[in-house]
Amino acid sequence: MRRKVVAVSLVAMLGSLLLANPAVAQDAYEPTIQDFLDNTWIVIAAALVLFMQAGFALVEAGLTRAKNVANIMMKNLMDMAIAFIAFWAVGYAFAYGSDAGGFIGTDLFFLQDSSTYEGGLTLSTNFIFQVAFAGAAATIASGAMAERTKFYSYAVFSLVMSAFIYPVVVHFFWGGGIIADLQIGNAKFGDFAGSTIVHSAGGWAALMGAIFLGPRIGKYGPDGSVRPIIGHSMPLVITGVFILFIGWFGFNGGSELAADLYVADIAVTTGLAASAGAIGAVLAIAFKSGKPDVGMAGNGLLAGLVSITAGTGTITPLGAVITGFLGGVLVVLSVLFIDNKLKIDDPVGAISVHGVCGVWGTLAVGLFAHHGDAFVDAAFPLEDGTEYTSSGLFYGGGVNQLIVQLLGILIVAAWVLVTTGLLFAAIKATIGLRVSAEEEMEGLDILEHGAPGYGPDVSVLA
Amino acid sequence: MRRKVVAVSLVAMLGSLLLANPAVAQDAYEPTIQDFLDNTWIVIAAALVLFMQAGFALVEAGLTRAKNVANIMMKNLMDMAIAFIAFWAVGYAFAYGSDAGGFIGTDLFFLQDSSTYEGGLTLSTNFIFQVAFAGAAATIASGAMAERTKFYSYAVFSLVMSAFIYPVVVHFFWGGGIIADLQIGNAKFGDFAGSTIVHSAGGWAALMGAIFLGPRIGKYGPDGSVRPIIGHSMPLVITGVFILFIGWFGFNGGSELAADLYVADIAVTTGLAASAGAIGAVLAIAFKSGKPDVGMAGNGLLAGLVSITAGTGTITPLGAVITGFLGGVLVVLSVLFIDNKLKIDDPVGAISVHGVCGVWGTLAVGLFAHHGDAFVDAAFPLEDGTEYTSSGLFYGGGVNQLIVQLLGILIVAAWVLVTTGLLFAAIKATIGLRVSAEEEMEGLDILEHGAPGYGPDVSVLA
Amino acid sequence: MRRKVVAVSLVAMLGSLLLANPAVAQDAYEPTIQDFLDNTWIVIAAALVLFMQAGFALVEAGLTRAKNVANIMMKNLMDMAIAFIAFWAVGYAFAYGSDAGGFIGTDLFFLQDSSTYEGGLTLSTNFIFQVAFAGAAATIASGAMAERTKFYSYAVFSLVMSAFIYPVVVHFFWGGGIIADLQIGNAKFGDFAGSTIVHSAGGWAALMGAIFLGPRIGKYGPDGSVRPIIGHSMPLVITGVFILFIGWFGFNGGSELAADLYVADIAVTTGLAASAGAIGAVLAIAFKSGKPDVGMAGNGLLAGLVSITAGTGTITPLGAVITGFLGGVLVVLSVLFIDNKLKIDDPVGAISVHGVCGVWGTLAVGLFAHHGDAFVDAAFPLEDGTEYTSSGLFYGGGVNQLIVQLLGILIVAAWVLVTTGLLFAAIKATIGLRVSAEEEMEGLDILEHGAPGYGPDVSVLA
Amino acid sequence: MQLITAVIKPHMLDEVKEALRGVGISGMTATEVKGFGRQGGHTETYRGAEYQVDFVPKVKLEIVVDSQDVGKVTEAITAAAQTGKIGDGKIWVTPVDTLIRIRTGELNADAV
Amino acid sequence: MQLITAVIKPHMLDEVKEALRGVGISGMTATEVKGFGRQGGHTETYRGAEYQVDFVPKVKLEIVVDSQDVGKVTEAITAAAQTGKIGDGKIWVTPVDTLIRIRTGELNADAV
Amino acid sequence: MQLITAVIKPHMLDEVKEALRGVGISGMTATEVKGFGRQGGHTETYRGAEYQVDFVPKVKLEIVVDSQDVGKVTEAITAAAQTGKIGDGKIWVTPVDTLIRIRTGELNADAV
Ligand SMILES: Nc1ncnc2c1ncn2[C@@H]1O[C@H](COP(=O)(O)OP(=O)(O)O)[C@@H](O)[C@H]1O
Ligand SMILES: Nc1ncnc2c1ncn2[C@@H]1O[C@H](COP(=O)(O)OP(=O)(O)O)[C@@H](O)[C@H]1O
Ligand SMILES: Nc1ncnc2c1ncn2[C@@H]1O[C@H](COP(=O)(O)OP(=O)(O)O)[C@@H](O)[C@H]1O
Repeated sequence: MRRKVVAVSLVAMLGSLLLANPAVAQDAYEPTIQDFLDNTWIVIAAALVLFMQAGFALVEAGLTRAKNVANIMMKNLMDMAIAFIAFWAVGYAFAYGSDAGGFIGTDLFFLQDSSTYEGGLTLSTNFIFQVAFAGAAATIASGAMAERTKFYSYAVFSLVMSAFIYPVVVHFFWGGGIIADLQIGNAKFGDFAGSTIVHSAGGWAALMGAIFLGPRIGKYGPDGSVRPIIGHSMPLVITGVFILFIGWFGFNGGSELAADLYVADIAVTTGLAASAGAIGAVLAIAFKSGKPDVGMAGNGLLAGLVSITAGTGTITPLGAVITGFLGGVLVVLSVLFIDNKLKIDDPVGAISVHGVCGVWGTLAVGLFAHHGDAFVDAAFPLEDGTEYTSSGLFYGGGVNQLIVQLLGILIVAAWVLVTTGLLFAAIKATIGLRVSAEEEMEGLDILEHGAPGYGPDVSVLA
Repeated sequence: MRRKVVAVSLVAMLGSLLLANPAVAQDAYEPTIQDFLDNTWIVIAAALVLFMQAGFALVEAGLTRAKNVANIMMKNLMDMAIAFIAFWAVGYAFAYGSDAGGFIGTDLFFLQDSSTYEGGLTLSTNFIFQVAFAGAAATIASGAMAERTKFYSYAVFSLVMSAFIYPVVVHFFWGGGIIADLQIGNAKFGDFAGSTIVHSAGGWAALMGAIFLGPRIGKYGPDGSVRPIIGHSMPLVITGVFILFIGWFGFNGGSELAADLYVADIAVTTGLAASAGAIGAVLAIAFKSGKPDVGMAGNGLLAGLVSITAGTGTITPLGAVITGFLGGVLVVLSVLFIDNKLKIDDPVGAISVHGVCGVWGTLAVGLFAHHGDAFVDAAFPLEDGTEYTSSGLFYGGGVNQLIVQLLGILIVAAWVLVTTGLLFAAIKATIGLRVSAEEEMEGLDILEHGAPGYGPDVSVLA
Repeated sequence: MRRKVVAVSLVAMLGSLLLANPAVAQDAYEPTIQDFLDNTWIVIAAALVLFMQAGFALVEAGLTRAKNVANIMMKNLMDMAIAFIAFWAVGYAFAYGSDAGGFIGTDLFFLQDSSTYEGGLTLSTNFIFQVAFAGAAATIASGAMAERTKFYSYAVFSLVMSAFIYPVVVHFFWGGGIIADLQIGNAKFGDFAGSTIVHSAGGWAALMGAIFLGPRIGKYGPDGSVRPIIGHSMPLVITGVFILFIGWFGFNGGSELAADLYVADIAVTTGLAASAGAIGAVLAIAFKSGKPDVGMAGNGLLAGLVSITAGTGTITPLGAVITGFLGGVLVVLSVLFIDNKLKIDDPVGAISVHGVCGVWGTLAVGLFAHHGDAFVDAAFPLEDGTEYTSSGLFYGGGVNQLIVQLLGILIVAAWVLVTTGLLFAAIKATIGLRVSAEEEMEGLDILEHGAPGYGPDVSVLA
Repeated sequence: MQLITAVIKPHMLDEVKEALRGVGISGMTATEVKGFGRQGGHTETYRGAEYQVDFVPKVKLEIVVDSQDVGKVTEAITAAAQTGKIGDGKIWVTPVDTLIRIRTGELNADAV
Repeated sequence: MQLITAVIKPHMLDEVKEALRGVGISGMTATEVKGFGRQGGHTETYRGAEYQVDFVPKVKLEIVVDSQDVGKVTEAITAAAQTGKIGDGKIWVTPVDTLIRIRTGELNADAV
Repeated sequence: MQLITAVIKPHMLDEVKEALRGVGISGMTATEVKGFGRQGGHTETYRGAEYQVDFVPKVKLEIVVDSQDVGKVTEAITAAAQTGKIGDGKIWVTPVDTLIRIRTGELNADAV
């Protein structure tokens, strides 16, 4: 039922924090049906993205051991809850508030907004969509830090990540900060839905977390031999992958921030890249080890999704298939390299899926950018005077786009690696980051949370 | 593909039951795009709410034992199926049919409608959205009655609940019955999406069911000692919680019954309250028992959702955070009180989550109601002649809103406690309500349904 | 953010494959808000349908043994990935390209389209919705072929199925081919969302697969006795059923291909038929074996959905309840008959749910067709000169509709049985279709994919 | 030393454990087993097909005791595990040559 | 009395059970175990890494019988459990001092 | 022949297995068991309620060996399974009358 206008105008009159209301100030401008459609679509997209949290939880739970299953689910549940409160209080403000030095936002704390609505997405709509991204960025590290991190220490990390570290990354680009200002020739940085801003940011945090924690007991033999620690449930993993897959249609499609005809184009590149990624990973792992590993197939599909996230609006279907396929191959090589060579213990492959493929996907824009999206300008005059070409290297756009993509990637990497590094160091020095060896062996469920994740009537071993 | 108008007008001509069609009579009025948008959004919202049924099933299954897992899933599947048929045949009519004495509806049986469409939601749209609520109301009791109820007896309960008891509650308020008529000063009862109408109603039924059944064997020692019965799968619980969380955006957001800009505001208060609820519950249980219990975190998130359901349209984000947080704390205290003091065995905490927090959320409107929604009038003249204030106590609205909220709560409580009490007594006296002790010990899956919920290749114990 | 028009017009200029872009040519016509709404709704519906893939995976996984769980999940994941690539490259073209002899489409390969957009759904929107159907059609056979099929052989099947066999079926009808041309009197073939085109097609493929494979070891005793092989997880089964249920609102509701008021009518018939199907199956199996089997309840709900898929747009709510209920009863009889009499081993009942009920649902249109939908013309002059009646037999439409339905069913059956028969024969003769007896006994997870689907810390048996 | 092996009904485990504590038993090893016996199994039906389950869940307890304690221990078990219904289970006693406590290497009586 | 312990391949359980019924055995206790032996294990690969699985699933049967029945019982098991492939398993026979039926307190032969 | 039964801490299984290989043991049977003993259990809390868990996970190894090998085998196990912490477990040795290899029917020493 639509409400009396009086309610609206009333709301418009209120200012103080306690009276705050995202619907503030809708009196000036009479919203159009397109406004209603756009906002409704983005709320639906936000719900899809929030659903991804369940996907992350299941993938991580399935790829780790039964004795830690409750802890993993809990971490994914609570970092979403923490992200919601933190992003509402300060995160959204840091990300989208009035710019200060291209670095951080300075207003909109607690969604306080004095401006009047003039069409497009409301503050509430923007918040609900962006907070879902904040939750995702925070939860990526959870998988890499699985099976050995203290619960409260992880909570502190996810609070700082979603309240400050990630919002600043967002501000750098979507908030109109230093990355948004990057320009080389006519090429400006392009990351449509967050291969760099969300996924590589989460990936770098995951890398730092895994390094600070060190590997799980028994993961690497004294002789340096690598010992696989088998995930306890592939059905959980693949169910999670399916959930992430459909959630991604909200993640990428919603990033159009409008209900227009491009949403379907985005859905097509998203689906194709995901599928090509799964196929690429299966072929790569089967080639490497002779067996089509199920968990790797899941990683591959996610790799395809992460890889197309930056270019979903500017890359053609064929470009998406190539980008996704290579992302799938890359994730396999990366997982093996990080595990066997770097000996960094990432139980779920989060660093490879989100970090490495986030970087790849961002670079892919420099190669395959074909038509314009919200950020990439596909048409501009070239030195030789010719016009209207695409900015991607493979379409004659030259290397400018590629270089600017690289710069954006490096800025985000530097920021996240430094800040999370300091954060983990601080946590380690104070409340401690890792559980005791005995607890790790017995499992985190009982010692961190009081009871096993699977009841005594289900025979699972420590 | 859009259909020939002839089809429509044809349909408009048909009357008899066999020829019934919810699309009836769309010839008079030419639907607008806003009509299409509103109806489409509500159908999507209905799908989200229907998905919650899976969430309920998983939460209940995870918090109970493996030997009863098939029975729990089956109960949640079948009460949805039963609700659909029952609500279509009579339930919707009792709820939304022409009012008789403020108590019950008297037409629209089998969705027979002679009126002509004049914009807004069609009968089909209203039905699909409302039937999803009926399923939820019926299934709430399932968790509190878990692990000891005869399947067919439960089916009878859920039939009567969704065909009669719940629809009458709906009629009381949304159907324009006695609760809709409540007024104290200018304050009228407000329950935007059903903290009282859906959740507390389900909670009262759950309470009655648990009392009539008595505790599970071994739950309370002869000496009155309380023995926890560990749920068999936290991954199922938390997956269910995530599903309920995203479903709730349809539950609350859809209750706007239109695709307008308020939907996003509702999504914001919904998400914030859920998150604050999870955090509140974790802090409360950690304070109580020293451990952040995973199942309680899930209960807390649901408690936050139930708590904000009444006020999601009228409470500010900050109000939502407070309401949700207190809901999370409350659910922990309530679960412990009901278990340790009342010694009522509610395996999943349904009475606390839906009953207690349903009441709290409804009262919260009396405290935090800030701007108007479909029911709460935020602006009215006060004795002192001042105007346009909010009706919530904390916004200077006085106690009227709080009192009227309390009255509505009591009416629903009285109706549901009495009717379900009679119903359970009747079932107990006839086909019996509880399985034999031997069956309870062996598990309901084999004796009620013929085979174990987990196959012989999965080692689970009775 | 909406993009600069230059980008669009640029895109419009590009032709070659590498430059292909589904958004091509949106310059001529100025899209209306209805276009935006329609396309957005269909993208959302497509996401719902894609989610069904997770439902199929879980139902199949739960109804089979733990030792094959990873293989089942993997098959469902990969056939979706394969379908995406194959349907993009050639499948969509074969289905919807310019007709050649009523048999197959001949353009739109790789979504290359030279036509200009003139409103309605874009090529991208059509593709994303239709590819989700292709994935479903391919994955249906997976369940019937479970626990004994070589992974790569299954991949080859699903490639050919989604690239050629299924697209041709689509072309026959939705693509404007031979089935679309069928007419008897005024009755034309009606299959709104694919009882025949998607489900029976998948069902016939499932039948052929099960026949070519033969039963699982130990399924039938030497004496011909039937030995049940218990599924390993009912929670997975019912979770999958819930997911399929909500996905079906996209499957049927999206098939309206527009966001109009009929979508809600469709949702109502869909929900009612599903519910009636579950109830019908429970009553039937309880009558047969004395126990309300949980897996059968799930099959029944799906049977109700498959049964209403053809007539969801043309059948009344009451007709839907009858159609769904009979579908639920039918699926039980069919499962028992196929298992006990035909001795064809279909571990999940796919042949019965999709094949048998797909046929029933298509015939039901001939009986219950009441008002017109996109295909069924509900109003036409009868011999006796009377006008405007429904085409369903029970509404005085005579037998024409029934006969034309039967013809369509037979054409699809013949095509799929022959082509999949040849395909399976070819696979068997080359790379082989079935795993070794030893592998089958040990489980496919370890031998096909390298590691168990449940980790060593979860006690499950081979 | 003697090894007492008892196969009992799963839900009697707690009672038996307490009974053993009562007679001064400080250690035992329990295993989930499946038993076949006079109690017989039961019929289940899955998707309409009936099948027989012959093995029913039991718990097996192994207790190494000083030979002189055998009597009181078996009596304690019998008393605690008895429901009187078919399927209560069995106890068998077998000779043990040596018992070693791994932690200390202590032997026999000292190792108990 | 004697205790016959047989470790067999899991999928032979039904055959062995029937064979034992055939020689008049009315009770036995089965346990899921993992065996290490000549049969060796197998290699698995997870996320590209190979690892060795040494223990293979087996079923252990324990049957207390009258000493005079030992021969026919071990023969019955051997005959039924034999596939001829490495890993068929072992049978070992150990002395039992006493067998008690919990339900009745009956001893030895009467308790079987 | 003798049967050596060892109850050890689950995470010591690999070490013990290797130690046994070291002294030429080519076969053994392992069972997941739960142990009750001096080590005691631990308290857990579920939904705010505390409860005691008395049985802790252990692994039971059964090894039938030639009588003359008993000493070295028990020593090997003791050495490998010892952490020095309470709960390391027990080993007990019981007499075996006959050992049969099912595959071949070989007896005793030849059957090992
Ligand atoms: N001869 C036997 N050897 C080993 N275990 C046995 C034997 N007979 C029975 N059992 C075990 O004892 C359990 C109970 O025996 P059963 O014959 O069913 O009832 P009761 O103990 O009353 O005689 C069986 O389930 C089985 O585990
Ligand atoms: N010395 C032993 N003590 C106890 N169990 C043994 C011993 N040797 C073998 N087993 C058990 O017998 C099973 C089969 O033995 P194995 O050597 O693999 O083949 P075979 O039985 O053909 O000799 C092993 O998996 C193990 O469970
Ligand atoms: N008398 C006994 N009979 C059989 N098993 C025993 C006995 N005492 C202990 N055990 C087993 O040995 C394990 C370790 O014993 P415990 O007393 O806890 O420590 P320790 O081995 O250091 O004495 C127990 O968990 C139990 O499985």
